[in-house]
Amino acid sequence: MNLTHAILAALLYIVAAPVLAGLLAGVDRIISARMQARIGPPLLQPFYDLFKLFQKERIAVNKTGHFFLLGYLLFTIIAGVEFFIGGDLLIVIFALALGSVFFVLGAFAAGSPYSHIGAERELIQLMASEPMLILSAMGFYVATGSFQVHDIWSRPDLLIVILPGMFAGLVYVLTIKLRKSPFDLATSHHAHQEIVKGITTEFSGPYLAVIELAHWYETILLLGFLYLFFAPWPWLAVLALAAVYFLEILADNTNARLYWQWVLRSSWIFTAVAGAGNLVVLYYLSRGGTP
Amino acid sequence: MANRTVIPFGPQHPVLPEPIHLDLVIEDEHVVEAIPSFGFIHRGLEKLAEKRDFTEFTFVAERICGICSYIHGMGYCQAIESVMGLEIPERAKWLRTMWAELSRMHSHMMWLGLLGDAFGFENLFMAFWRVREGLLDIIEETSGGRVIFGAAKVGGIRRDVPDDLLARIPAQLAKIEAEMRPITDVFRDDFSVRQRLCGVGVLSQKDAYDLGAVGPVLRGSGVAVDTRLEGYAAYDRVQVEPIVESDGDCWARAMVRIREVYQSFEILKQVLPNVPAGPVDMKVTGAPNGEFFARLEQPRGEVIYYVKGSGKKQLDRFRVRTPTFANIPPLLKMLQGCQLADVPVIVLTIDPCISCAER
Amino acid sequence: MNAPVQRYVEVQPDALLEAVRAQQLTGSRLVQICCTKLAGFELTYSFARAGAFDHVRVQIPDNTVKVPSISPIYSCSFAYENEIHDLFGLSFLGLNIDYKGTFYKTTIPAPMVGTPVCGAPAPKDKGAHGE
Amino acid sequence: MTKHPLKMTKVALENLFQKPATVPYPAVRKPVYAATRGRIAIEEAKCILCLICDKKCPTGAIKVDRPGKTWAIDRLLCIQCGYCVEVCPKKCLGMENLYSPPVSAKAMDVVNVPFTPPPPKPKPPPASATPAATPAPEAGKE
Repeated sequence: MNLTHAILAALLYIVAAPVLAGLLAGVDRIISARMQARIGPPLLQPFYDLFKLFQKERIAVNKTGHFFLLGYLLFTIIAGVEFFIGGDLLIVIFALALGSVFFVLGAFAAGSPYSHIGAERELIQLMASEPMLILSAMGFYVATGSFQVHDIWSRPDLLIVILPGMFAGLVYVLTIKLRKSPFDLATSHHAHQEIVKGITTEFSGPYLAVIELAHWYETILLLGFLYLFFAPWPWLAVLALAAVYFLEILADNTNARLYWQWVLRSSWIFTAVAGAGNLVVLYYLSRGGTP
Repeated sequence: MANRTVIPFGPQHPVLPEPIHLDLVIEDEHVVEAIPSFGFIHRGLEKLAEKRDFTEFTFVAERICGICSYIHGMGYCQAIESVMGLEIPERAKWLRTMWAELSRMHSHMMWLGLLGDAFGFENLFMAFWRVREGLLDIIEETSGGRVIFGAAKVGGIRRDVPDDLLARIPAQLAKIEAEMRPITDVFRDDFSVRQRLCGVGVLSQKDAYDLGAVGPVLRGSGVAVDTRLEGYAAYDRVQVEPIVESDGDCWARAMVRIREVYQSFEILKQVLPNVPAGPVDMKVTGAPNGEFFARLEQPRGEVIYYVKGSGKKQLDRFRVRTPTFANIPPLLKMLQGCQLADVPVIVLTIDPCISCAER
Repeated sequence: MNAPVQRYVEVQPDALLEAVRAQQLTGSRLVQICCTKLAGFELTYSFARAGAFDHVRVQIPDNTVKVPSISPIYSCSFAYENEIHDLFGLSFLGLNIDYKGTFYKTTIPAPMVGTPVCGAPAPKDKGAHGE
Repeated sequence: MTKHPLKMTKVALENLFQKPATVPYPAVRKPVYAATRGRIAIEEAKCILCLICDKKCPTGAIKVDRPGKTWAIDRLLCIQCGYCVEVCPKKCLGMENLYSPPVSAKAMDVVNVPFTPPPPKPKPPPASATPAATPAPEAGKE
């Protein structure tokens, strides 16, 4: 990928990701509402919410927290850009993790106990989801011999066939990353938790919008991750992603929030069984395959 | 060593939409002690009784609480009637029973939804509230109000319900019952729900009794006390069995309420066809002179109305002991040793109505 | 009606704990404590068990007299006793959890004593003006 | 009593393919019932300014001005109990089953009453006439 292409891809991601994710959030809210037998908001409601948040008064409990939030947004965008220009998968994962750490630090910066509890919950969620993300990078490497996203998506064979466990594992932690029940410990998009969610307690108007925006960038990046499994067949990929997202919404609407212990334990077990298991099988297959 | 922190819980923070403040002493995510504070919205309603005409005070009594409103009004009237020795008409007694049960059902349904919300199950919350709408429609059609019935009156009831309407209600109730089955099954069977409720906030049978718990909290811990058995209104002529669960945890309390809703359907099946014809109120002359403690079963538990009059239009003393008030000491017991994430759920399982606890 | 007959047992303040303990021995639970301002204060402790609903009643001449707390017998009585302390200004001896007047944070101390606070004239015959 | 961990999934999927239970308020409104307590209305032609509703209103929402010949109600204070309707001797008050429209400021709804009280004492209305007949000045209730 040459430089012009890279810059174009980066710009496209920066501009299109929030639009796409916002629309997705709108669809999410309508489907959620229908599952709850409600009419639900209009499709563009997430955008209305975002613009409204940007217009709200800035009340700062602690300015440092805001700095960290910008870090969250910035590093999430960097992770996304790195991914969509076909860069190094490891850098993507680390930048994404760094972004989340900034978010946690932002919440820790305020003195409120709620904010601290929320930040601790978010850290636990990071601990639960990060191993699977790193493992998936290893899976891609073993399968394709490269950490470069560009190399991975330009391969002609369908990676889902050899990495089904990785895919399942990623879908599992996607529930954590998308903040869906039963794994919505630190924050969620449920009507009641909109105000109550711990980690964002001490942030106001525009900063909440920044968090939402960063979350949107993150969502598109994670869906991009899943896209890699189906890269040669774009239509199948779109269908699979839609199915995955629908399952996430369904899970959100049919589960209670579980304890953090449960989230951590189950996601690690799932990572170990599906992710690491897949890796081991793949490793032996590739060893056995090469003469 | 374990790190102790104090987490302030409520009332400004909307974790729990009730004006109670709990200082939670936390040791590694476990609650060691909970210290409540009240008095954020104390309204002095008991004092207000000393300046209102005793018949007019019915309106105030009905507004002690927004959810168990009807039984508050009815209990107040019952206390006054007992002091004055009034025997109200039969039709009024049966209609009171009907409304009391409708009120219990809608309160329990609301609570079940709120409990779902407390553990982050948004869909369950919406589902119960949706089904509850059907009950509110019946209430509105019969009494004119959706949550504040406005139907209580010293000496009977304020409005009659036409017989053709009474004949239509059973079909509506049957529809609601059918809609309810699948979602109450969720409470009973769903994996994630059971994870959050079973074994959480256990209150032993002895503690429940000794600490003066009432209503579903007491029955959830295996004590069969139900004030409806005392047979006020028309309860002496319908079949009422106390609903008892033995586990004493949050799940048991939820089960008690679910089964009570179904029990209310059964009670209404006995009540509706048996409402006798006749007048619904009687003329009340004079003023109460004497005292009486009336006990009724509210959705939240046993409630006490004390009325003392000395032959004047204004009462000397009116007191109501709401079930939430009696359930506070057991709540503090339940909270000890629970996880932080369980606090909203446990607080909710006493069905707190702090506003009505602070008359 | 199959409601039990309500019995009132009038006791002296120093015999209160004894009467309450007698109730506990019968296996009753504490239903409520009610304070009424008459010439003095009338405290009614209600107890219920299957088929019985009893009231133990004491007269407290004025709020300088300390009332023995029944919280050693019924530990849940702290809620009622703190309430009575905050609304009527009575003090209790030996309270297990004493809020020291912060249970209800009212603007007027002991608002339930004396004339109605809302502005309407009180019934004339009540000689109960705020202490 | 079988354990079925996915009960809610069935409910959610059923809901997804059914008509929503909610209505797009305020474009569509729920039907009201004949008994619904909505708002107090007055037939001013029948009113005799007897002040009973003013005296009996539990929240003091109704203010009747005899010399000024007006009947007024504070819609935000009114609790829709319908007590005034019950006590009105001329049955000129009624409970409409429509709700009061939303307002952005507190205001009294004032109605001019055409009734002219006869110069001597007006004929006392039947029920609890004594307090109403005495032309009490605006009782400062609260």
